[in-house]
Amino acid sequence: MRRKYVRALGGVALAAAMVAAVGCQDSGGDDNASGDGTCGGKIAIFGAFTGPNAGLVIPSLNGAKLAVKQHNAENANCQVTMQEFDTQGAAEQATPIANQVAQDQSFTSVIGGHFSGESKATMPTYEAAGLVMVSPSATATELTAAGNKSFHRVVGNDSTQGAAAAVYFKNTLKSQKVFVIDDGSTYGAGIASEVTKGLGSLVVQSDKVQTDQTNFDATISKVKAAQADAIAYAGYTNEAAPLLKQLRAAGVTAKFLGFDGLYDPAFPKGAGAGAEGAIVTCPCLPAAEAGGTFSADFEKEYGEAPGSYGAEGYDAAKVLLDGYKDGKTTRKELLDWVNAYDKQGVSKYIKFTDTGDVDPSKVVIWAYEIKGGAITPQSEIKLS
Amino acid sequence: MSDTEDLVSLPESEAPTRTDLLVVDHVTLRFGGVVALDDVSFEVRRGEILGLIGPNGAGKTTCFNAMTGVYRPTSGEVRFDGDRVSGRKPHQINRLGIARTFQNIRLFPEMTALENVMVGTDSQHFTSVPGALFRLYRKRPKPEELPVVDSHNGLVRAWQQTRLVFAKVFGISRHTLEERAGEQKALALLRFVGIADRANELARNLPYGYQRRLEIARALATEPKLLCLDEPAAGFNPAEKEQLLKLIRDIRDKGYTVLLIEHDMRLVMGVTDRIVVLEFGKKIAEGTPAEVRDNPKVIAAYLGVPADAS
Amino acid sequence: MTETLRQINERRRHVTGGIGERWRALPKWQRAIGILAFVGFLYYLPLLGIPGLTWFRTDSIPQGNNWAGVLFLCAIYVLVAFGLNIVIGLAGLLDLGYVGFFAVGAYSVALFGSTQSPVVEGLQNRFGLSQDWAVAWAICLPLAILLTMISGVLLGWPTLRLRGDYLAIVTLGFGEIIRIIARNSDWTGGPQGIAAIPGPQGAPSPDNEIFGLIDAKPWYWLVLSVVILMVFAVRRLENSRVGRAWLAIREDEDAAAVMGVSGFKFKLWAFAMGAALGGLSGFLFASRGGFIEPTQFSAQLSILFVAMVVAGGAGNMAGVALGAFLLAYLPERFRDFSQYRTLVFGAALVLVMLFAPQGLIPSRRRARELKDRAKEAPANV
Amino acid sequence: MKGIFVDFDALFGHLGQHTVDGLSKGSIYALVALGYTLVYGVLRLINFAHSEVFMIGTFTVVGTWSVLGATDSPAIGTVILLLLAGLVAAAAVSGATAVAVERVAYRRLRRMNAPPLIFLITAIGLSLVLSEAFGIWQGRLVKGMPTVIERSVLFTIGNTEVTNVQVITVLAALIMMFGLDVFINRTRYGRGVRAVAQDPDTAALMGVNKDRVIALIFLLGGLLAGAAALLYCVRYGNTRFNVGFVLGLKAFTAAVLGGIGNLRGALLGGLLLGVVEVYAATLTSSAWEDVAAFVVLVVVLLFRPTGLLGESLGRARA
Repeated sequence: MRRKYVRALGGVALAAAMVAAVGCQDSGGDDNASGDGTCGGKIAIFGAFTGPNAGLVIPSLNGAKLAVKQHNAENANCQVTMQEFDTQGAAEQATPIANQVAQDQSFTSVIGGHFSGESKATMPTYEAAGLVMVSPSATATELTAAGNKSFHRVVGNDSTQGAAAAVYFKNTLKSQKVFVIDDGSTYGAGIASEVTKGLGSLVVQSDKVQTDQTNFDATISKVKAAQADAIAYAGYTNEAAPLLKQLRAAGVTAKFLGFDGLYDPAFPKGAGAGAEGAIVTCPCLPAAEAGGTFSADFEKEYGEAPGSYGAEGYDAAKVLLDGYKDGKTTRKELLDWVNAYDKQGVSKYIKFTDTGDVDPSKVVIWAYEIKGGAITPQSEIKLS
Repeated sequence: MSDTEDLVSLPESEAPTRTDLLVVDHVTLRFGGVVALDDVSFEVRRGEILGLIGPNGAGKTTCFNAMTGVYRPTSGEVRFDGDRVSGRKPHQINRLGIARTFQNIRLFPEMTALENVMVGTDSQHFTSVPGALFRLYRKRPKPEELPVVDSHNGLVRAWQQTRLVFAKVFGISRHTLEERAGEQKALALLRFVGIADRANELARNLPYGYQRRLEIARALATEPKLLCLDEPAAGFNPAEKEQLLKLIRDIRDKGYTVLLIEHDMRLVMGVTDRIVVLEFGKKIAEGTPAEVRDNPKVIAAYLGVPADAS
Repeated sequence: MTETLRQINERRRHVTGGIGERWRALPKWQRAIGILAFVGFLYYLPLLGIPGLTWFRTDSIPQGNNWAGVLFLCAIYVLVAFGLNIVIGLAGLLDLGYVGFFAVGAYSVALFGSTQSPVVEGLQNRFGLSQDWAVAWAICLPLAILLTMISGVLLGWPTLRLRGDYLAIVTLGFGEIIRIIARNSDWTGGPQGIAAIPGPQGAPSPDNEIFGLIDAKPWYWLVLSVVILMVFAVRRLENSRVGRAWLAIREDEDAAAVMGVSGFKFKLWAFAMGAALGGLSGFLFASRGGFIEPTQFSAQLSILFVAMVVAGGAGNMAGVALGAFLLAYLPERFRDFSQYRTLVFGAALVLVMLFAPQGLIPSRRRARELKDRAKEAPANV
Repeated sequence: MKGIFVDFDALFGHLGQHTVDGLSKGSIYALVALGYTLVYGVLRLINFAHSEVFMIGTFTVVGTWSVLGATDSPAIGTVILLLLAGLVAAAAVSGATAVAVERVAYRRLRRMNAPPLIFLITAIGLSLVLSEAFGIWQGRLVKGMPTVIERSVLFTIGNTEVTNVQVITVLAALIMMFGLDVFINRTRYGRGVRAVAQDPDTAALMGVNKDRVIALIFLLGGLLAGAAALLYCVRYGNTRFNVGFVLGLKAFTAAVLGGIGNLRGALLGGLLLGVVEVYAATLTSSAWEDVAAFVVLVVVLLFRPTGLLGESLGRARA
């Protein structure tokens, strides 16, 4: 009997302790002071740093890291830290991260998202938090069409690239029958519809493959039946490499063109000999063309040439770092800073339009060719 | 529980009553080339205990299955209270008024004895998922249905008072009333078959004899006009058999009609009003126990076969 | 190795069993106070600041996720687990495509509530409505539940006649079909998904003060309240004619039918009720996120849902809730494993099933069932 | 892109070609389906981890070939060597994995006589462990490998081209299928398998070692999965840590379609599923091929609730 009361008392005491603890502060969040007069701050960078498409994102992350490192070395009194958040490229993973960043007042700017889906999912949250986003590689056209005040990108959008690819098909490849394939991702479906628009009646047929698909008999069967002389593939390496390989093994000789999603060293590696001669378009500069000492610095730091979006990642970080250097410390100041940014970057001249796109006249689209298993710059595609 | 109300007896139905409850009308059943039932005809009369007997392989179980809708007769038909039985689903046949037990006991092993019987009351519920969830359809309760206020603890008593007022003002949902009625009926049935002492134990943990009785209680809970018992005495010792005989008689006295399938001649002779004898899928005799016992065909059929073999 | 594990497991069983028995032995009012205190604690959880316990917060680690956001997801999964528990735990039907209902619920509010959805745009054009018109959130709620129930019935109608394993594969297919339709149709927004999904305060905007974009706490409290409401609702079903019929069907469908229980009808009800709960959770999930895309509803998620229910203890609401909470929470708290998350998850699943096959908090029935089965087993090996 | 549109010209214009492509696709489904069917026929449980047994087979082929220094389209002698080595290695490793899966995940549960749901969850857990382990070890990206058999058109009927790889895949699948059939129906071991499938308890009483028989069927399933892995590598030239998931799902669907537990059913189901998928993809788009596969499955099950050929491993011809 006594034990019971002891237990009951214990329960009451526990409840009381909890009620008392409600008074305690929510311990998450602003433990580091921010703002007041000091220089520097914290940047959040999010993207698919692990997972099958990480190969596409890691160079950008490395570029940004390089920029931060250089900045901190040069400005001892204005230190900037950058925290990485891995989304694995999935929108549902990016959303809670956005909450965390938005609520932690020590974060004053964001680099990302790297893919269009995660960007679209988190844009409203960052906008509500007044955080500026600078994306190195999210190219879907619609991202800047919705009037979001927070989103900026240092990369050309899909409509530019889609149009450029259409020009390339018409003028350089002189294709008559183009078979358009996309992977049903936000990115793939978006750019596929842009290139279809650009090609018009040259599109003979189209197909959608699926994420993680490994055998493409049906698609190949269709390509063969359509007797296409060129294939446009909108998607990522994970599906493109086996598809291209199987296309070649099935005796399809049509010219293969992919978009920036394939600007990834893993693509020629995965597709093997089948990739030889394939074209990859990208709104990104060849490393050699990048301004300044970026390429050399990158290679020194990481022991390899900057891959896809390395320069863009560097630029995105640089845009923000310049702001910190200029003494901007609040989210508001940094947002205004980015909106007004007007300077030469390593990948291109950077100046944002009202919608957050980089000035279209400064966007360059390059065609790269797979030669000997490496992605080599071929030529810039001039629109019109 | 109220002793005023007899929850076990079969409620009187208002429909005009026929004498023949179940009619097996020239039923023939063939499986491929094998004739399992050959032009069998008999009827079960209201209020009687009919025994269906025959040596092993005589077609008793086949006949039983044809009657309960498991098999469809090749020709002829089975009528129950004027309705055709074949072609209906098992639960529809149950709702016609036929309930059965299984030769190899098939209870719901992970449910308590009480719950097992309550499953049998399922067809007497009218509320379903919406009724259980929202309980919107409320009735003014009869005095005996009101919550009791009996506690001496002040707090508890206050709570009971609140419930009483609530029930008086808003009534009690039909769902709740049905649940309570089902539970009381199930308890009454458990008492009737004599296993109420272990009502809250899982069926699988009950002793064999209890399980047999539980099956009967569960079948009675469906308020069948006809209760079919498939070898209910299998595995019983003579004392238990005696108790079972009493139970079967009691069931009949409560207004149910009973069809008893049994190997054990002595048991059948002791309890049935009439007996139908099958052999090789044919009916060879029908009549009172005394008539059947003296029937030379039956004696021949059972010759050399000990009467209580099972 | 296995011997040690077995011993640990024995000890665990001893301890947890003891707690359960002592709990049940307490007088009713003490239990009531205990439950109230626990519920109060759940509401307090997102503010968790008790020294020592802050270790449990997911944002106590670098790169950690928002604590209230994680709790919100946990609560959503608990709701899902309740729904799936009706189907698997009570009615004994193996549904491997439960994510389909989750998706239907999410898409209901997205397609009818968002101004950016093709369906709403179509309605606007058809009836000459303004650009800002969309179905209100409060109307989307019953709509979502209705649509998921209908999809549950549509799936169940042809397939519930199939036996267990066949049902498993067909439901798995159903989940995939929903996802593929969402991805490849124009009217669902296709792979781009749908943004601007409304919440209780309308379309997502920085002006929403309570159910806003940033603070997840109010959302967590909302879902927690729904979860508590559903505890009562599901208990009502469990302790009624319906619950008994489900158990009877699970135990012996033929015998139940002979006792007048329409197996098909109640299985359909189980599907519809399970679907409704799945739809409700999908609805809340989409409202909170403000954006959905088809990749969020993969078959892997279905499998995670089943794992929650079975690992927690099928048939027991407390068990499945614990299972759901742990499977949503642990990967977030231990993000450091990052790469190894799924691997550890799989290994944990195997170990739980091998050493506590009836789940972490077994349904009392199931526990006995397994013990008895084990007793019978030697004759069977 | 524009929702569903149905393109009959695309299908009927090259019906023969699509059929051939579908059959060769389906023969790999069939081989993997046999593994599901064997286990189901005897134990009545879905061995969800079988897909990973296949996945491990494909990685074994990759490893073996790279050790042997395979290159694209080598000389004929080398081709035979590579195929044989790949087959032996993949079959051995897959078979061993399958037996290990049974040992680790199932045996204890079998002793406890646990309900099927628990087997399923254990299998799911194990399958996650295996595929993640390879994801971490081998990377998550698709892994290419040399094209060992250069494609060539063997013969042409109308506008239908039949290639050497297609013929090899289908023939190999048929040969293995009938080999298994003979093994189950004509040998002493097969008799044990059938006995356990029909009535485990009686079989045990008659002196059949149930554990041995069960290990044997897992081994057989694993060997076939290894063979399927080799064919897969020859035909598709790539693999990935999660290659098993989708393929396993399809193979299981194929097994159910034909009548799970029925060996010939697995073959029929696999081939049929392959053809249905290619047809559906041609009619609309590849995105809808899974939908078509499942719709066919549901329709078949509605009219034949135990699959096209009915279930049961032992009963059919016992």
